[in-house]
Amino acid sequence: MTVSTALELRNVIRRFGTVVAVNDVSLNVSKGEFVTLLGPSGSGKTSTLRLVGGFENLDGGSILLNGQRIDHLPAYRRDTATIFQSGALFPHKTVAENVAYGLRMRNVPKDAIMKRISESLDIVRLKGFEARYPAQLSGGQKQRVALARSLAVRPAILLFDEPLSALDLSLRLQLRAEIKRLHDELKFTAIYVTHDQGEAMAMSSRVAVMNAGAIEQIDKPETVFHSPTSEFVYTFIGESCCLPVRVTSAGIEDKKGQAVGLRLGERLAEGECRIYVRPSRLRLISEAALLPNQLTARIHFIEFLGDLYRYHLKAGALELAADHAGSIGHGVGDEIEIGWRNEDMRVFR
Amino acid sequence: MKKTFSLQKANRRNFLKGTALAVAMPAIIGRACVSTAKAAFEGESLIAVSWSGNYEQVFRETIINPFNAKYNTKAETVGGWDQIVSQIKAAPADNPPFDVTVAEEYISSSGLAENLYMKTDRSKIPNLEAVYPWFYETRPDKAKEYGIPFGGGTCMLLIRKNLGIAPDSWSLLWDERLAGKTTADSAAWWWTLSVPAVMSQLSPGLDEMYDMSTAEPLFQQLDKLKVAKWFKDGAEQANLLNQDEADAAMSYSSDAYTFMTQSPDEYTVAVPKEGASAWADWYFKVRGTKHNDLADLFMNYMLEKETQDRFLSQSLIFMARKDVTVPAHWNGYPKSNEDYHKMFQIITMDGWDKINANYQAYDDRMKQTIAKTSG
Amino acid sequence: MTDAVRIDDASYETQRTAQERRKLLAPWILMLPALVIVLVFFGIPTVYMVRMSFNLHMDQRLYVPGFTFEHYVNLFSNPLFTNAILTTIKLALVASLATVVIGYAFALLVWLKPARWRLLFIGLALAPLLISEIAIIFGWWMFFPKNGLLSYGLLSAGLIHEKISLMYTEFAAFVGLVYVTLPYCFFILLSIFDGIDKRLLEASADLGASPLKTFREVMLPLTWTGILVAFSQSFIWTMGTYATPSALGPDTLWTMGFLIQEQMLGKHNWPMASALAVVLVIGVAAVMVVTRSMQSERTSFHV
Amino acid sequence: MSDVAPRGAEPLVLKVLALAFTVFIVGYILVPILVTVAMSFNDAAMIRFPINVWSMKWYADFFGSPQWMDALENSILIAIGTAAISTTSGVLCAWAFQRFHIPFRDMWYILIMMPLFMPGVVLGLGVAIAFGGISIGGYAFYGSRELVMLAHSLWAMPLVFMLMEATFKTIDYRIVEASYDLGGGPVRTFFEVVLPLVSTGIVSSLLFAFVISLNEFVMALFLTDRDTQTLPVLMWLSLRSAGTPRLAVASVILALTVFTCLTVIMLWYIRQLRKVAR
Repeated sequence: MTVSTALELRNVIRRFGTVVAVNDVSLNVSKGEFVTLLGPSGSGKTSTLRLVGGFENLDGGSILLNGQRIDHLPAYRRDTATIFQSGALFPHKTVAENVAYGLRMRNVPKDAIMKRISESLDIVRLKGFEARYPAQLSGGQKQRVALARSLAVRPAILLFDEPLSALDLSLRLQLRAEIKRLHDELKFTAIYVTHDQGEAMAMSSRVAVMNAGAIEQIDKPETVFHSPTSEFVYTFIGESCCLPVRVTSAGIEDKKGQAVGLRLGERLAEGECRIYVRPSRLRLISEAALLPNQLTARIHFIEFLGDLYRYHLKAGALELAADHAGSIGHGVGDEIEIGWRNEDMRVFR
Repeated sequence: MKKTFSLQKANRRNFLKGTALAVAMPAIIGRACVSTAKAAFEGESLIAVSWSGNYEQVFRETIINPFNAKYNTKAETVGGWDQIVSQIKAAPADNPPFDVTVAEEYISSSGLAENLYMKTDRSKIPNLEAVYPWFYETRPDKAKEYGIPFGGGTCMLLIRKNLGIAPDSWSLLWDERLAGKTTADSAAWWWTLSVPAVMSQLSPGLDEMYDMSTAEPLFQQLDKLKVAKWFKDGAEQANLLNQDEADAAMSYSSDAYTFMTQSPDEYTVAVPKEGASAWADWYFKVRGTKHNDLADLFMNYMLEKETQDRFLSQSLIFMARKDVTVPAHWNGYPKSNEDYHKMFQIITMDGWDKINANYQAYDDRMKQTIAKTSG
Repeated sequence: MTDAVRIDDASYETQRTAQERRKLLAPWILMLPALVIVLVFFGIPTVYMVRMSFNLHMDQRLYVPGFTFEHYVNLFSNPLFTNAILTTIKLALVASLATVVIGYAFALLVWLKPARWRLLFIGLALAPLLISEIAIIFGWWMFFPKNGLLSYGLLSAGLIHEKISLMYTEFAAFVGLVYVTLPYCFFILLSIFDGIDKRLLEASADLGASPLKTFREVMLPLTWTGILVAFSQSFIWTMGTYATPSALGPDTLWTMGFLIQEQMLGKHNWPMASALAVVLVIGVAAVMVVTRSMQSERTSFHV
Repeated sequence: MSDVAPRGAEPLVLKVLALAFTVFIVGYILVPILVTVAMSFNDAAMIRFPINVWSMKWYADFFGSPQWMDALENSILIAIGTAAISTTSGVLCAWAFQRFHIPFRDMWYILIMMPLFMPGVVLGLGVAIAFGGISIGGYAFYGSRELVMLAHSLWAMPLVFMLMEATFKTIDYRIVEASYDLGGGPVRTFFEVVLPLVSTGIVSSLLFAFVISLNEFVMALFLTDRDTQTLPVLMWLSLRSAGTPRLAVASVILALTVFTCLTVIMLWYIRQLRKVAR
């Protein structure tokens, strides 16, 4: 444990009946760090966050905030502040009253409250909205008020519970950048829960990928993206194609036992395995010929994605997709060559 | 603000009670001295239960108000009927809901069985001297020491005038001309049952009512009634008549008086020639009353000639005093103790003891009658 | 801040147990006032009543302390009481059925009408709740009989030539009973309707279903549990009401509520009245248990 | 083609039916009210139609009678007390049900709801017998307004509880969590966030409890004394003898008391709604 550790989870366990929602999770968050919990729904990320916030009871392990054990404290005695998915603004209070709420609960003097309201609203660029009621705000504005409300109490850690998931795409991108900017400016400590890897990559100091109640990998976004340590992380981050194959002494077969035209640069051990490649890293036709790994496949259909064309390909029972800028001059039914580099391929058994 | 006011009222009452006791001692011993009594009971309150309805109104106007004016007291009356006994019984023994209650024989009987009333010190009620002995002659010994007789009510026959039928016999209730147009009491069914008992001269008084075997023929007589609808209380009776649902009714003195005064041209009322079943209105001090002396004063006041005259002038009941002035609207008011005996057949307290021993059987039988006689 | 983390296990434990005790105690502290009211002012009188139902009734007294099953035996052997039990159940069944039908139609109407009518209708539906039962009885009393408003109105309009009366009929009793229970039914059903997406109707019509078919295929299944709950609520309610049917209905409409009142006040037979009350309350409790289980099914169905 | 005709015809039939039903239901609910109001202006002593002479005679009679006015005052005081007691206890209890895990939940639920379905005469007599003799600090319980309030709460509190249990289910629980999260303890959260969120429910609860108490007469009959007798008790006693238009007046006054409260509350509610809604 170092001086700069803000939050520490030690072997945290949370059960709902027979389901283990959080399974022996340990995590350190340093001061000023922005850690994202990323995972599909049901992976335990929200439960973990709610345990930190004090909305759920721990079934095992401990939680420390600034070196003090807090897992026995109720939510209102923890120095955390949550930004909820829906904003969870108090509908009967004005924007200013919402922001002032946490300060009043902490018995901050009145003039100091006034000052902090204006500061906080300034930060989230909502000056002049003080007297409005939440019903008079747009979705994005609501979330910004929620952010201001949480920032105003200057908590030891900010907890974001999928705050952008209810917004539409453009607003989401806008607010995402805003949170990023605020973090750069204010250097607050935060845990951010999301299932959107774009958000996770864009904002985080570190990303913790969660699966089935446990953290599969935690590291910088780039590392998680480029060097996933597990099959789950690899498949969850970024797009990927899976080629389930059997390696025999005779060559490589698909699941049905038919030989496929797959030629690999490195020899694989015999037996069943899954080869993963990302559509963006596949090269087609002439570009493919230079690469160590190659596959002959038939074009199944073609999607136009704007900047790219996505070619859906079939080789025996194997299916994969490859992106290519511009047309390659081949149509549906044509057989083409695909190639990729060794470092763009992962094999899991 | 109201709250503090009522608290003040209570305090003042307690205070007055204290001073009343201290200051008024000689007055109470000396009794009957009006000017001292006035000072003694000033501001003290007393609640007397009278029958609900018109009776209550007349009671307030002719007794309560003049009494308060005379003694500067705060006497009040509330109406009551079948809940009286239960109400006293349910209340704590030392804090009854009212101080004085009206009671006919049934309420007397069940209240006495439960020890809910207090004995009367005759020496404090000098006016008892002027009362018809009939009241005491129709009471069993066990009850004679309790309460005072004030008057009494009787069953009456009421018929709509425009039918041109004079209410001179109870048999009219069975008359073809009134078939499907009569009404009688199904809640206090004993009065209804007493009608055929009054008509039959088989046994003295209403004695045949008191045994299930001899009452059966009376019930069979009732089975032949053709009622429009039975009534359960005074309001229903009034509604049946007012709404033209019924043209004739077995009614009671005070209800009948209401009909007579409210619509003098509409109904004709009388005690038929056979006489009528009746009850005596006794007034009891309720056990645990905190206004014992005032209650005595009040009960004596109820028996004063002016009081009785005032009440009689606005009612169709018969009074306890012998020397009352009979108003013009009261045709055939009894003139002597013998007249009382001839005209009024009381359901006696002894009778009540017998009926009550078999109450459920009577009630079941009456419900059969009701089932048989209603559509 | 602190350089090393110090976890004082003992103080943590005491804090934690204190916190947990607080958490365990909290609901009971919150429930305390309600429980005091119920346990003290309902529990104790109920115990008295149950005890009372085993007392003797003799000598013109309201009750005589003792122990007998006589009143319960009487209750289930005397045709007066057994018939009253049947009458009560029958009356409650039919009245609740009528209440549910009218309440359903009313709630449907309010649900389908534009929102600006809504407040007005809700105010209307509240009216029977807000008016004293005496006033309601009194009102129908002046409407149904020969000299009532109905007869007078029809006569003045020349629709009839002789005064008519609907007073003191089972119909009048039903009209009064339904009037009293309608609001409860209405609000339960309205809340169910409010949980339904109105676009379902359009979708169904879009698929070519006639309104009747839409009702049968879409609305009825969606509101079915609500109907059951509304029905049982009305049923419980009508079981206990006695003043309205007894004042408006025919002579022979003897319900349990009426007999309790009669035994208690008129006949001064407190033990019998108590026995009747005990049986009535057990019946009501049984219906409530069933309703409660239906309600939990409903919520689990929705979630 | 063939399905076009019935599609056009059926809505018409439905429209007519809906209109007929609207007329029916409005009439049904208003009839006893209007009849009573009309009758209260009858000059005659008897309640029957037609009304030949209209007057305010019975209103003058009502307001001139100290007995009836005292009763009205008692009724209102008791109703206010009942509303306060039953709303407080019912709301807290419903919140406990919403917020916490309670062992034997259904059993408590039924226990709390039971009194609502007990006949008034049983409750009234039972409470009178059980508590009639008790006095606290020299203050006799029997006949006190407080005892009647508590007895009326036996009906009002379960209703409040039922209403609030449903109301609490409608609030977005995350808003409550947000309050905890910002440091609001359970008590402050309850008063600052939860109560305002369910203000309509609270107001309805107050109103219902007030109305139930204002209209109840059987329990009050057994628990009141000379100083605390309520208006419906007097009405009930006079209904048992001949009915006069005074009863209609009393009904109208009772109803007016309720409707005045309702109007005030409605106005408040609409103002509140304007503030919070878009």
